Amino acid sequence: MNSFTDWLPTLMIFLPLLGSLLLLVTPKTFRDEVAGFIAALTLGAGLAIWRGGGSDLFRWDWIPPLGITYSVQLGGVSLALALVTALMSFIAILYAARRIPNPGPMLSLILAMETGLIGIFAAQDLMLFYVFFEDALIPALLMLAIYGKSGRMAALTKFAAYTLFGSLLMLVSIIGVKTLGGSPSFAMTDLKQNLVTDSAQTWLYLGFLTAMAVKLPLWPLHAWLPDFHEQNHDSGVPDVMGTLYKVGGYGIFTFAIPLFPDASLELRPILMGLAAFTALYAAWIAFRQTDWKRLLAYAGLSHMGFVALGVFSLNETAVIGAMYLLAFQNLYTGALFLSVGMLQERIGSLDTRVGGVMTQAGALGGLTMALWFASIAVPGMAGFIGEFSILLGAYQVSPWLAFIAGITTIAAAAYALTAFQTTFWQARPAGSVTLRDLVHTEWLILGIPLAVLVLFGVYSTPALNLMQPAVRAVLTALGGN
Amino acid sequence: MVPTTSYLALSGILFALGMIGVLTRRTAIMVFLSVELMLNAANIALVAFARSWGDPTGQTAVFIVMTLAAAEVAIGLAIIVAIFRKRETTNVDDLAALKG
Amino acid sequence: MERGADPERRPTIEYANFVIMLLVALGIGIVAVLASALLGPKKASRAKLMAYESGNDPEGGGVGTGQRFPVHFYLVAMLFIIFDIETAFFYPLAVAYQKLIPFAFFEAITFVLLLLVGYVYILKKKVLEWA
Amino acid sequence: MLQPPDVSLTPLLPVLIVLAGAISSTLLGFWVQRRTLTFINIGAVTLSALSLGLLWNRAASAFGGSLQADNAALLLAFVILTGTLMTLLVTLDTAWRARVSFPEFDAMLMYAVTGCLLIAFSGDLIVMLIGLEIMSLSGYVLATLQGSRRAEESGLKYFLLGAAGSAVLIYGIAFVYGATGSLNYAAIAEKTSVLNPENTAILVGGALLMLCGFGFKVALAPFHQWTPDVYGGAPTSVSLFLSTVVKVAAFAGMLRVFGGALENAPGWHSVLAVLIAATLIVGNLAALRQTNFKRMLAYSAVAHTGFLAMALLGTPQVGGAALTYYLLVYTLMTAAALAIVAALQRSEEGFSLLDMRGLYYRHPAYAVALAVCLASLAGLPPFAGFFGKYLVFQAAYQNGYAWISILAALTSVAALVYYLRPAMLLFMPDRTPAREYSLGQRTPTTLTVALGVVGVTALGLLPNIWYSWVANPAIWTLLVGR
Amino acid sequence: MPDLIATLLISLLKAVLVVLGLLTTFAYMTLIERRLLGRMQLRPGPNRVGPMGLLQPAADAIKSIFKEDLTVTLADKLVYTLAPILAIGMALTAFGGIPAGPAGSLFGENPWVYNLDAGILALLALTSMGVYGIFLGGWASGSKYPMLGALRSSAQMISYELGMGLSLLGLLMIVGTTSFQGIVGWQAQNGVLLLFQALGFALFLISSFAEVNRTPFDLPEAEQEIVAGYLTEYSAIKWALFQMAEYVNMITASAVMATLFFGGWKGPQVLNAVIPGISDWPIVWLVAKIAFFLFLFIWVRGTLPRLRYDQLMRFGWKLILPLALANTVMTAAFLAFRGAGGLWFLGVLSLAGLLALLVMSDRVRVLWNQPTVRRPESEAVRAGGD
Repeated sequence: MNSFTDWLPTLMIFLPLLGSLLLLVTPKTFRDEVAGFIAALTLGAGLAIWRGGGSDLFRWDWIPPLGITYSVQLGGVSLALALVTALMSFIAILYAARRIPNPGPMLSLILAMETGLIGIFAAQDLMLFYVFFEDALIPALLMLAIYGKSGRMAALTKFAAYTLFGSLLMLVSIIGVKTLGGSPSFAMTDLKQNLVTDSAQTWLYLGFLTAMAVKLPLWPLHAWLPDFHEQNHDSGVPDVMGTLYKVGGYGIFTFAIPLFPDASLELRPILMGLAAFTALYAAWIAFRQTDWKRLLAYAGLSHMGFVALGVFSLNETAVIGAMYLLAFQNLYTGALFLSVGMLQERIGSLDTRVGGVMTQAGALGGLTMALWFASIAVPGMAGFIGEFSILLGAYQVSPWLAFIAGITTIAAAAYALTAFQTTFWQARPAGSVTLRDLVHTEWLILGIPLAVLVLFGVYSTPALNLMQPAVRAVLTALGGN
Repeated sequence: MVPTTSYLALSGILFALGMIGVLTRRTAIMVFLSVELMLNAANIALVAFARSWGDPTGQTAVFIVMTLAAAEVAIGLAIIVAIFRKRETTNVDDLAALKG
Repeated sequence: MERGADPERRPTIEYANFVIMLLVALGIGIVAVLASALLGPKKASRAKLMAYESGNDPEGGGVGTGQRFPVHFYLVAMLFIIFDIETAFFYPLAVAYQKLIPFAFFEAITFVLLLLVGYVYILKKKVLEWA
Repeated sequence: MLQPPDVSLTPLLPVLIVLAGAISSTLLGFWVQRRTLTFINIGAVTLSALSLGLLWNRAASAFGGSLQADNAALLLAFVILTGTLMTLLVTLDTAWRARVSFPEFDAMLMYAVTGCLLIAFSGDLIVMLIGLEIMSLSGYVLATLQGSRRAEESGLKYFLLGAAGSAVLIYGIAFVYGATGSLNYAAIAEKTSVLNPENTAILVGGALLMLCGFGFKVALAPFHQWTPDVYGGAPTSVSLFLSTVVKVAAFAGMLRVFGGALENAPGWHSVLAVLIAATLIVGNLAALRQTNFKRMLAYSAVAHTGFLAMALLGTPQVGGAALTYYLLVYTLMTAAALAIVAALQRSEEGFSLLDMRGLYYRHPAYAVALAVCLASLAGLPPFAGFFGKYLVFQAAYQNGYAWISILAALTSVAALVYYLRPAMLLFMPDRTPAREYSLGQRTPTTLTVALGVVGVTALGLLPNIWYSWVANPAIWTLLVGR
Repeated sequence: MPDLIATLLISLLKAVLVVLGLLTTFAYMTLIERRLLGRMQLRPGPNRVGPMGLLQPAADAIKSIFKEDLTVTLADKLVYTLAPILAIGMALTAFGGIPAGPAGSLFGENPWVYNLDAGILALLALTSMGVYGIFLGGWASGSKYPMLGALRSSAQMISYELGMGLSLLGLLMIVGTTSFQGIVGWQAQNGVLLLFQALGFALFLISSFAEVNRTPFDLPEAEQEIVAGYLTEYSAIKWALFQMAEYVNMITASAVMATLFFGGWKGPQVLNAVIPGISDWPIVWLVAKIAFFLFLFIWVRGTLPRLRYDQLMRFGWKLILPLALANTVMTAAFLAFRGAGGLWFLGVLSLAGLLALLVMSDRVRVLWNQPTVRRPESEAVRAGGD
C-alpha cells in the first residue's frame, strides 16, 4: 500500500477540523460553499478508502513515555460508520446553510464534531479513542449553547454531566486496562495481547460500560437525551450530529468485547435484559410524546436498545445487525430530525397534533413518511435488515428477550404512525396559513438519505461484506459463541 | 540532667495551648499571639532535640525560626493595624465581606 | 577556679545565681510597694483618682479603649523588631568572626549590604522623619 | 591577600538573579516608574530562566548540599518562573486599575519568587522553610497591598491561617529533626529507611504535622478555608500569582520533603490520601455552587490541589514527573484564565458567572481563549489539562491508590460541569449591555493569554514537549540529593 | 549537696549586698547630682537636711514610703503595680553580672553575683526589659498623657537600643567573646578597647545616654512637653521606684562602659611598677571608673539642652544606626585584611572616623536637625507609581 492511502484515514479525520478552522477566517459570502466543499471532500476521502477496501492500521508513537499511540484504521464497521458520519455531516451542512440565519459557528462546529466522530471510529488506541470521544462533546455542547432554546443550560449541564461521568469512569478503566494488563501501550494491538484477567476484568468492563451506556444510551442512563434534543435548535441540525454521537454500541463492539471477553460473556444476560427493556420502555414513552423532537429522541433511544441487544448478545448475526442498524439509523433518524426541522420552519411548532400538513406540503409529507417506514423497519429499507438480524441473532441466545424486543417493533409502528397521522393527515384547524412544500436543496436533504436507505435495504451486500469480516474477527477472539 | 521527654511535654503543652488559641480566639491579635506560642513550642522542641542528639543544627534552626517569627510579627501587625485603623475591630468574625 | 562546682555544673550554678539575683531585685520592688501600701495614708477622693488631663475633666481614656496614636510608632516598633533580629544574627557572627575569616567577612558584608537595602528603602520612604 | 571563600554560587544563580530584580525594585522604585521596574523584572525572570539551562544536567549543589540545583529543582524553577512571567505581564496592564501600581508590588512579588525558587532548590528543611516563609510573608503583603477592605480582609485571613500553618509545619520539622537528628534531606532519607521503633512515633508525628502545615500552604481540605476568601478578595493579578506560582512552590516543597526526604517514612501516605479525598469532594462540590467566576476559580484551585497532590501518592519517579508536568499546565491555564478576568473585570471582585454571558460576541478572542482554558482546567482532551489529570491518576493508580483515582474521576464530573457552564455561557447570545471592561485587549495581557492558550494546546497535542524533560525517572529518584 | 546550698546562700548574700549598694548609691547619687548641678548653676543645692544635706536621701526615702499611693480609677491595677517593680527588678539584676575583680578576690568569693558566658547579651536583654516597665506603666495608667509618654519613651529606647547593640559588634569581633571576664582579660593584655574602638565607644556612650533617659535625651520625663510622660499618674513609692530604676540603669551603663572600653576592674598595668599588683585590686578600679562616668552623666546634664523629639529619633536612626554599622564593617574589613599586623591601625582609623565626624558636624547635623516637610498622604502613596 502506498503512503498516500496510509494517510487517507488521517486526512479524513482532520480535514473537517481544518475546514472548521478555515471557516473562522473565511469571508461570510463563501462560508457555506467552503463548508460544503470540505464536507464533500471528506466524504470523498471516505469513499476512496472504501474503494481501496479499507485502510491498514496506521501507527505512530504519539507520546512514547506514556504509551499513547496515534493508531488509526478505517475498515469494516468503522469505515461504514465513518462514511455515514461524513454523509450526514454533509447533509447537515447543506441544511444548516439554508436554514440558519447566521450559520458560521454552526458550520464550524459541525465540521469540528465530524472530526471527533470520525476519529472515534478510526481510533485503534484506547487513549486516542478517549480523546476523540471527549472532543466530539465540545462542539455538541457549543451548538446547544449557541443555538439552543431557553432551557438549554439545564439540558447542557445534564448532557455534560452524564457524558463525563461515564467517560471519566472509562478513563479510569482505560488506565486500569493498561496498568493491570501490563501492556506497553494503549494501542489495541498491544492491549489484546495483554488482557486483564479475573474479577478485575469485570470491574474494568463496568467502568467502560458506564461510558458506553451513557452514550448508547441505555436505561437508566438515558435521561439526558430527550432534554438534549428538545433544547437544541429547531432546525434539527444539531440533533443530527447528536444522533451520530451515539457511539456506545460501536465502542462496546470494538473495544469492550475484545478487551473484556470473559466479562462480556458473564454479564451478557443482564445487559441484554437492560437493552431489551430500554427498547421497549423508550418505545412506550415515545408513544406518549406530543413533541416531535422528544418523540424522535425516544424513538432513537428505542433503536439504540436494539443495537445494544445485538451487541450484547455476542452472536454474529445479531452483532452484524446491530452495526448495520447503528449505521443506518443515523441516516433515517438524522433525516427525520431534519424533516422535523423543515416542518417547524413551516408551521412554527414542533407539536405532533397540528394536522393537515399533507394537503399543502405533499412532498415533505411523503418523504417523511418514507423515512418513518425506514425507521419502523419496513422490509426493503435498511432498517429492516438490521432489526431483523438482531432479532434473529438474539433469539438464538435468549428467545424471551428477543420476543420482548420484537414487541418493540410493533410499538414503534404505533407511535410513529400515530404521530404522523395527527400531524400530516388529520383535519387542519381553520385559519391556518398556507404551507410551502419542499424547495431547492430540501429535496436533496431528505432525498439522499432515503435513497441510500432504500439502496442498502434492497442491495445490502456491499455493506454486509464490509462489516462481516470485522465482526467475525472480533467474535472469534471470544472463542466462539 | 532533665530528660528530653520533659522538654517535649512542655513544648507539646505550649503547642496545644497555641492550637487551642488559634481555634477558639476571635481577636486577630490573640490568634496571632497563639501562633507565636506555637512557634515557641517548636523552638523548645528543636532545642531539646538538638541537645539529645548533641548536634548544633537544631539550635541554628531556632535562630531561623525566631527570625521568621519576627518577620511574621512585623507583617502581621501591619495588616492588623491597617484593618484596625479602618474599622475599629480585629474580631475575625466581623470580617465578613468575603463570605463563603 | 569556681567554688563548689565542677566545670560540668558551672553553667547551671551560674543560672541559679542569676535567678537569685533576679528574685532579690524583684523582691526589693515588691517589698517597697507593700511597705508603702501598708504605711501610707489612704484618703482617696474622686478628684484625686481622676486621670490627669491638664486640669480638665478627662475624656475617654482607660485601658484598652482603643486610643489612637500616630501610626509612626507602629513603624518604629516594626523596624525595631526587624533590625533587632538582624543584630541578633550579627552577634554570633561577631563572636566567632576571627575564627571564620575569610568566609565570615563576605558573609558580614553581604549581610550588611542587604541590611542597607532595607535601610535605604525606609529612608527614602521617609519613615525616619518626624514632622 | 584575602582568599574569597570556597562557596560555589553558580547553583544559586537563578535565585540570585531574581533576588537582584527584587532588590532593584525596592531601591529603583524611588526614581523610576513602576512599569520600568516591571520590565526590569521581566528581564530578570527571563535571565533566570536562561540560567536554568546553564545548570541543566550539572547536578550542582552548594552549602554542603543545602542547596541543590539538580534537574528536579531546575524543572520546578522553570514552572515557577513561567508563572511569574505571566503574572508580571498581566500586572503591566492591570496593576494601575487594581490600585496596586507601586514599586512595592513588584518588589514583594519578586521577593516571593525568590522564596519560591529557594524552595525548589532546597536541600534541607531549613532552606525550604526559609524559602517558604519568604514566599508566604511576601504573599501576605501582596494580598493586602491594595488597601481596600476586601484586600485587607483577605490579607488578614491569609496571614492568620498561613502563620498557623507555618507554625504547624515548623513543629513538624522539629519532630522530624528529633526523629532523625538531621535537617538535611539526604540524611533524613537515609535515617528513615532504618528506624528504631521509639523514634518512629516521633517521625510519624513530624511527618503528619508537616503534612498539615503544607496542607495549609497548598490548600488541602480541611485546611483550605482561606483559599476562596483570599483568592477572591485579593486583586486579580495577585490571585493569579498566589494560585499559580505560590502553589507551585508549595508543591515543590512537598515534593522535596515527601517525595524525597520522607519517602520511606511510614504513615503519611494514607493520611494524605484521606486529605486528598476530602479536598476533591469539598473543592469540587463547593465550586459547583459559586456564582462569582473568580471565587469559582478559587474553589477550582482547591480542587486542583487535590489532583496535584495525588501525584505525591505515586512513587517519586512517576509522581514527580506527573506533578511537574501538571504544575506547568496548571500554571499556564490558571494564569491565562485569571489574566482574562483581570483584563476584563470592572472591579477586583471579578465578574459573576452571568456577566460572562455572550462574551464571545463582544471579545471573541478572549472568549475563545477562556473557553480553551476552562476546557483544559476541566481536563478535556486534547488540551494539556487532560494529560495532567491522566498522569496523576496513573501515578496514584500504579502505587495502589485506585480508589482515589476513581473518586477523582467521579468528582471530576462536578468539575467538568462547573467549568463547562461558564464556558458555554460565553457563547450564548445575549442582548443585555456588557458588564465588563470594554477596553480589554492590550498587548501584555494578550501575550499572557496567548502564552497560556498556545501552551495548553501545544502541550495537549504534543505533551512530549514538556513531558520528555520531566519523564526521566533518574531526576526524581535523586530528589534528596546524593 | 551542702556545698551547693552554701554556694547559693553566698550568692544570695552577694545579691542582697549588690542591691543594697546600688540603692544607697542611687540615694546619694540624687544628692550628689543636685549638689553638683547647683554648683554648676552657681547655687548651693540641698544643704539643710543633715550636714551638707547628707540626710536628704533618707528624708526622701521616708517621704516616698509614707506618701499616699494613688491608683487612678481607670488604671489596670495589676499592671500598674507590676510595672515599676519590673523596671527596678530588671535594672538591679542587670548590674549583678558585672565583675568587680578577679575570681575569688572578694574574701575568697567571686566579686560578682552571676557570670554567664553570654554576659553582654544577658545584660542587653535585661536592660531591654526595662522598656516593658516604662511602656506598661504608661499604658496601665489608662490616661492619655502617660500613654503618649510611654509610647515616646519606648520608641526612643528601642531605637537607641539598636545603636547600642550594633556599636558593640566591632568590639566583639576583636575580642571574640561575650563574657565580661574574657573582655576584661583581653584588655589587660592588649590595652583598653577604647583605643581601638573610639568610634564604637562614642556611639555606645550616646546610646547609653538615650537608653537611660538622661539629658539631652530625657524626653520621657520632659515635664514641659507631655506633663511627666509615663510617670504622670504615678506617685509615692511607685514613682520612686521608677526613678530608682533610672538611676540604677545609669550606674549599670557606667559600669558596662567601664568594663567594655576602659579595662573593667583592672587598673592601668603601668601602675604595677609603682605598687605591685595594684592593677588587680578588686572593686576599687571599677568604682572609680563608674564614678567617673556618673560624673559625666551629671556634667552633660548641666551642660546640654534637651533635644526635640523628632531630632532625637532622627539622630538615632539616621546617625547612630548607620555609623554603628559602618564601624562594624570597618572593623570586620580591618580584621579580614590586616594580615599579621597589629590592631593599632584600627585605633587610628576609628579615631580618624570620630574626628572626621566632629569636623563635619555642621554638615552631619542636617541629618537630624532640619525638619522635613511631610508630604500629604495621597502624594506619598502615589510616589513612584506609574
